[in-house]
Amino acid sequence: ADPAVVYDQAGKFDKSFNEGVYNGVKKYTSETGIQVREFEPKNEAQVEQGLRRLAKRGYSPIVAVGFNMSSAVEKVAKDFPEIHFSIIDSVIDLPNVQSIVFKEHEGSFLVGALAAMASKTDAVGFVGGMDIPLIRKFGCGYEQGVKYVTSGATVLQNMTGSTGAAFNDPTKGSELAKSQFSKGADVVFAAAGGTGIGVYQAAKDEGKLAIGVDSNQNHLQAGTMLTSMVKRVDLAAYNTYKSAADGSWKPGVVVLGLAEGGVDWALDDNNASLITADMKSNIQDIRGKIIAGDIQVHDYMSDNTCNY
Amino acid sequence: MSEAKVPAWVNIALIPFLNILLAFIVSGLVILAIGENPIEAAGYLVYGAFGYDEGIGYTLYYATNLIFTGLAVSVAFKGGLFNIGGEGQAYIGGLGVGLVCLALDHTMPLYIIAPLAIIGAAVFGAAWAYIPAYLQARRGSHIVITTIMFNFIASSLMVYLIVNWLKEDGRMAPNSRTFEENAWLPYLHELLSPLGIDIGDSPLNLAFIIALICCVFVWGLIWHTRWGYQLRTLGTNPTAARYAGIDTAKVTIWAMLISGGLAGFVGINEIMGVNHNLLLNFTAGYGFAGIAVSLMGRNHPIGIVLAAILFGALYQGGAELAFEIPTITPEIVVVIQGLVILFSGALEHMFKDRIEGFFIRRAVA
Amino acid sequence: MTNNTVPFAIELRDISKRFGAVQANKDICLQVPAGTIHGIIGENGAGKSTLMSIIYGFYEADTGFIEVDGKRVDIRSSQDAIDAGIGMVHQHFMLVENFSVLENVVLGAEGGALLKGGLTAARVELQRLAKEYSLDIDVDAIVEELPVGLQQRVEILKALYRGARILILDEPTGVLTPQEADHLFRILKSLKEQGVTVLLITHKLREIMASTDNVSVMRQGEMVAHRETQHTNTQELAELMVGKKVRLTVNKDEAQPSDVFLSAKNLTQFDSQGVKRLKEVSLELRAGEILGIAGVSGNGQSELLNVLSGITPMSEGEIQFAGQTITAKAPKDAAQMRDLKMAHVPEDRHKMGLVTGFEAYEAAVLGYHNSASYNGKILMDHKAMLEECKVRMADWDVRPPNPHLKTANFSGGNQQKIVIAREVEQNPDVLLIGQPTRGVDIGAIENIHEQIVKLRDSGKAILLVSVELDEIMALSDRIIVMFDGAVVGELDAKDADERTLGLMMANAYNKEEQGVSA
Amino acid sequence: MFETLILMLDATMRVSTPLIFAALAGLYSERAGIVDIGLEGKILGSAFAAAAGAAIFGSAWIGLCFGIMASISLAMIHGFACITHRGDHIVSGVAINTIVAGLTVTLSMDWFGMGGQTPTLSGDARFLSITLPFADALADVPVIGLIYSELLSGHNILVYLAFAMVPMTFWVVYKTRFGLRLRAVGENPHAVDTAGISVAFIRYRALIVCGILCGLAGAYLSTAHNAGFLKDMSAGKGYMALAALIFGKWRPVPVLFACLLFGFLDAVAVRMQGVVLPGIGEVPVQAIEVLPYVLTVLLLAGFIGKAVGPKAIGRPYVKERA
Ligand SMILES: Nc1ncnc2c1ncn2[C@@H]1O[C@H](COP(=O)(O)OP(=O)(O)OP(=O)(O)O)[C@@H](O)[C@H]1O
Ligand SMILES: Nc1ncnc2c1ncn2[C@@H]1O[C@H](COP(=O)(O)OP(=O)(O)OP(=O)(O)O)[C@@H](O)[C@H]1O
Ligand SMILES: [Mg+2]
Ligand SMILES: [Mg+2]
Repeated sequence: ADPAVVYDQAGKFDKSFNEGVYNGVKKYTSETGIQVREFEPKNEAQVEQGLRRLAKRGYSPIVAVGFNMSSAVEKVAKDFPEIHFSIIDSVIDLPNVQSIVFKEHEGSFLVGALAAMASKTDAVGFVGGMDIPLIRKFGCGYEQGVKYVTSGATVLQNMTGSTGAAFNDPTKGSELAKSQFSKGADVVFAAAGGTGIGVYQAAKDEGKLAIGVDSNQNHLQAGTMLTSMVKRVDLAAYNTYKSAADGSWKPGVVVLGLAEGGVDWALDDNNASLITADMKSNIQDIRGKIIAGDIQVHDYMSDNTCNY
Repeated sequence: MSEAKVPAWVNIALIPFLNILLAFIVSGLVILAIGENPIEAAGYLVYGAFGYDEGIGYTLYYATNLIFTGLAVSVAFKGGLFNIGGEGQAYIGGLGVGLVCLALDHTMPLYIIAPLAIIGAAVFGAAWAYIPAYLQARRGSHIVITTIMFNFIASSLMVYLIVNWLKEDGRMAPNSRTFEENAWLPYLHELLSPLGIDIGDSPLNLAFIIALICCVFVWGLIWHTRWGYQLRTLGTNPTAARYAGIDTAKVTIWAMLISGGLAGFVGINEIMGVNHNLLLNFTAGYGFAGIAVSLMGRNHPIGIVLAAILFGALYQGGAELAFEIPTITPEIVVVIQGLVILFSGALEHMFKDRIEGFFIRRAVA
Repeated sequence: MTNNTVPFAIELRDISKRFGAVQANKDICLQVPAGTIHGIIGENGAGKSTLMSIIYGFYEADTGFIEVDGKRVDIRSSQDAIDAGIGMVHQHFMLVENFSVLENVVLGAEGGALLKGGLTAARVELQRLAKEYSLDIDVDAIVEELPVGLQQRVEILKALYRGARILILDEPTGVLTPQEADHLFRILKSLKEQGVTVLLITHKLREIMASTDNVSVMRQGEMVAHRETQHTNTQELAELMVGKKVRLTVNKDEAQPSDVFLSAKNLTQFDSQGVKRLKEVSLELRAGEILGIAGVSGNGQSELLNVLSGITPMSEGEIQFAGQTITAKAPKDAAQMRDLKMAHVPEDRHKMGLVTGFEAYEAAVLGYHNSASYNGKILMDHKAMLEECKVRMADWDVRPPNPHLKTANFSGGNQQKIVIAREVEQNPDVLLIGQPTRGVDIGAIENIHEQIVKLRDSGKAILLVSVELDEIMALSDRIIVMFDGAVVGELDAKDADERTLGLMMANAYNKEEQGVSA
Repeated sequence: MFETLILMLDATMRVSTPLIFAALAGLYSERAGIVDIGLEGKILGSAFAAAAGAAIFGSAWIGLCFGIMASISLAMIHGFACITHRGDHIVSGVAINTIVAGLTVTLSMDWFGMGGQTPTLSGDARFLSITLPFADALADVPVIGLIYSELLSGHNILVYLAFAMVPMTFWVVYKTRFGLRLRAVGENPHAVDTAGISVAFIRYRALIVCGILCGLAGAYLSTAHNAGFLKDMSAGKGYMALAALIFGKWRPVPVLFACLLFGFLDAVAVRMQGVVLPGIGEVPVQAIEVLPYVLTVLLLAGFIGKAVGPKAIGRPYVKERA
């Protein structure tokens, strides 16, 4: 069967989460020549409708991007037990659904540590998108990383809003970043989807550093992007299609952390000049410790608190 | 002078048809401009909306919302009031539905919850219309501006309530918990399948029937009650209304209450019929689309049903179209909607004067 | 009066203008010698304002042309008229109310892209004009704060500031107090002395007699007569204005007035601008009589009807009706007055009496829509309404007798029949009736008059407002004359003749009688 | 504390800028008697056109021209409907808003294939901050230095232009012939007509000015404040500007203060998150967000003064007895 993907309402060009999946899709298509059917719903009703339409036409596996789709996927997956679904960022317990979740806290810990090393003011910022546990998980991991390097550092945290629009509000992102800069922060991590664009822009405009999220966003404002906390949704999508093609697709929960290469920090030409050899070796060291379990990063979502 | 010589079908059929035709032609040009074939696109659109059971179900599901908001706009309009607050009233109406369902779904059966939810929708929607109505009637505040403001206030209020009070702890999306199944309005396909009728799996639910009942209700109310008589008098000739001893402020307020209540019923369809939880932005512009529906439908329930189905078809067909031709976004439907409002509302005199002139000249000659 | 060597200040040739079905002006010719004051009179709707608006370029004539100072001018817009030296003071002022006098005066004649220079120049020029014509005014005052008389002065200044040599005034005294009017005429005189030509429209024959050199009469869109003022009199003008109408005779017996059904004491009403529209009007209306209210329209009759019927609240005074005392503090609205058995045929059927978008049978219950006979438990009883409407249409000879026809599509006369039938058939104790036969054909007039008398004879009271003197005299048992919002005279119908009433309506009766003829 | 305030005012300036442009745009239109709830659509349309132009030609100035042209075109549609065809102003405004909401996404999808966005703009394709002379040198001077270097310096040119537009508008509206006629035509078009001036022509010109200003507002959003177009990026700013216009009672300077107030509330809302006020507790951000709308309703209801608009507003002009 042909594979398919349903993006969430931010659309596949959100420069971040959905775009990551899109990159995976592209990669798969260019490698195998198999077209992946894409669908971008406009409203809640269309999410389910789109899933259903794809399922009816026999597309499988269908990758659903984002926790917003969990209830729709659950309904449709029940109605089409022979179709395989993979949902990213949410867990659904059905025999034909694969749930892919990430250890965002581990990746965030890494970039937090890096932020602390790069900061001259010992104050760093975090701009979250929508105020949901998932985003708090980023923030909590980040904070732990910062404190691990500089225990006395200040971590300013702001959420953009409490609705889906918070992932798509660069104006507000830029205002939030500017307010954090004015309070002394000189590195800011945006885990805010499209809102991040405004954060990076503000950093660029004010000559401060920013950290990207989800995709490798280092190229967006080369020179002031310290790094990106990559969450390899592209890999997740790519692997789903690959495994479905070779028959190794399995339902159940797939957890992708540092060890699995599901999350990481990004180093490329765009930020090479910002990362000293020292910093690099330090980070690789910390990275190793997390993978080895020497550093335990607290997962906000395990108890909905950030006590570590 | 002019009217008697113009046949009735010109006003109720020909002119709306030309308006929508022009809207479609311009939209066709847009599609052409982005390098797609408008004819092919129209084919997908029509097939998606009417070509198969499920598509029809979706069309009617969208139409349900539009019937509610279209009726809402038209009731106010009959009284000479322009209610562009349908969006906010629908939103708050949904809050009423959601609160009833959340409060009772553990303890009560559907046949108790449903009527209470309907009342909840009407009362909350009406309450949201009350303040602009009161301010218009008693203090002369322009209802258009106040209803716009109330749309924004509704939207902030709902975010506040849902995020801070109604959201389940630990849940990602800003939704309330999902209602128990006994607070779900039955889907029509579920109701009909025991009768051996298969209409495909779509979100079309009992709210559609409620919408049709509302049409009859509005029709009776406007054309067959004293109150409707007073409303129409006020809407067409306020001086005559005062001459007739009609309490214009009271009629104004009631017109808006009914209008708001009708808009609130969108919540029945969306919250109780389809989403089964209280969520953000479920109104998705239906309140504004209701303006187009009521303009197209010439403010008459039958016209509104037809216009709502037309727009419902555009929504559903548009989604289908976007699915089949990814370069065409579903927003093309929004463009068509806007063009319909432009041609049948703002530019109504452009065609009307000319066509009526033509018929008058023909009648004279 | 015609002197062919001197060109006329203004000459109209065969001007026609049609609004839809209304022929507002038909082949109008008019010659106005320079430096004269030329009066134009005519009944309401005769087409005077339309004609003046054509001269001023506000409307374009369908046919005909205009000559100014002997030269044909093409007036397509007000700017063309201004350029031709024509200025106009409209019946309804064309002022921007929240502007200062100065700003109003310079509007359209600013003399440059920036205001400053223009305003300064205007200030100087206005001072000159004020001196020359005793048109004093505070140029920095905000127009809406000025009394009406001064607002009119602003209009005149506007025209003069633009160098008008021909000044049109459309019913300028309609809104003025007698003193203000006198002042206006002094101004007009001094303008005339400066060579300005004045076209003066008015209903008031006294003013024509007092201040014009020539007068033209319009009737139903046509120019029917020209006279030199010194060779005519009010009697002749009144006849010309009204035309040779069939003398209407209504067969009616002597009235048998009995109890007072309605009495009003010192009714006073201010409009939303605070202008006093009704001035301490007192009257008594008895069972079995028709009380006629004569007067030029706009002298408070409409306000009186609206206050009596509860449509507009009174400001001061008291009404006794059906055992109730109605005051400003204890008002009754139109519906309550109806419940007390007062019916009201409004003067303007389109604005008030009907909802033209309704079908006839619906319009036929306006005001009585709550009555039990038209209503079932919940719904209105359309069948009963239709049945009744059919019967009425037959009784009152409404044509076409189709209760489903939109009210707008009936002719004026038939619309009127629908309204009158509705009110009379309620069998009210008191019927207020305004302009009952405006635009109604002779046959129908007779029928309507008969019905009114029949109602009287059944012991009801009728208050009749009409600008048609014939009608007032034919129907009324007693006549009250209103002028400027007040009752200026009362007489028995037997003593009334057209001349007396005409003079009273112009508030010139006593003066004339005493030989103080203006 | 002082520094926080300065920084908050600094943000206020940035956030208010599109409101000021748009509210002044509305001022021209509404003073001429044309109700304009289409401000929103014009801002959005211009934001898209400006970003598209800037992305294609790599110049913010070219983008600005595109934005202004798009906005003027929309204003002309409004004029065609409301002035030439005596259509309902509100219906026309709703139509324009709806069309633009759909069309911007459709076109950007086609032109850039990025789901209703334009490419991210950088360099010359954006209006960048201007540092006023001596700003850095003065930065350390107490009080004045901070005000100058943080608050006044470091904005892009459109911000300064927006503030300059206020005295400019004041001058145009109250000191020029055009302004006099503009005000007159919104109060009593009959007076204007009988003064020999074309009502339609003035109203069309007012709408052109309105279009230009909305064009600036939109271009600011997509090429100055942000670096590219996003769907629905006007996010109600047009309506907020309308509220500010009413709040400022259709007069330039009070309108400026209304915009600044609304902008300040916005800037505060960003910084109020989770702040606990003594005695009140945590203020919900939404409560601050709705303040402009609530204030406008209160004003309209006459509770805080009465907002009386131009008298002839919203009524099509027909030659008739007044
Ligand atoms: N708007 C209209 N549309 C169609 N027919 C109309 C309209 N107005 C009037 N009519 C019809 O045209 C005819 C003439 O109407 P009009 O008002 O000119 O009559 P009229 O000669 O003035 O009669 P009356 O003396 O009763 O006023 C009538 O039969 C009327 O029904
Ligand atoms: N703009 C218009 N549209 C349609 N009909 C009009 C218009 N203006 C005037 N009329 C009609 O033309 C006729 C002449 O009106 P006009 O105003 O010239 O009368 P008038 O002699 O000035 O009356 P009045 O004494 O009441 O001012 C009337 O029947 C009127 O209804
Ligand atoms: Mg007149
Ligand atoms: Mg007639």
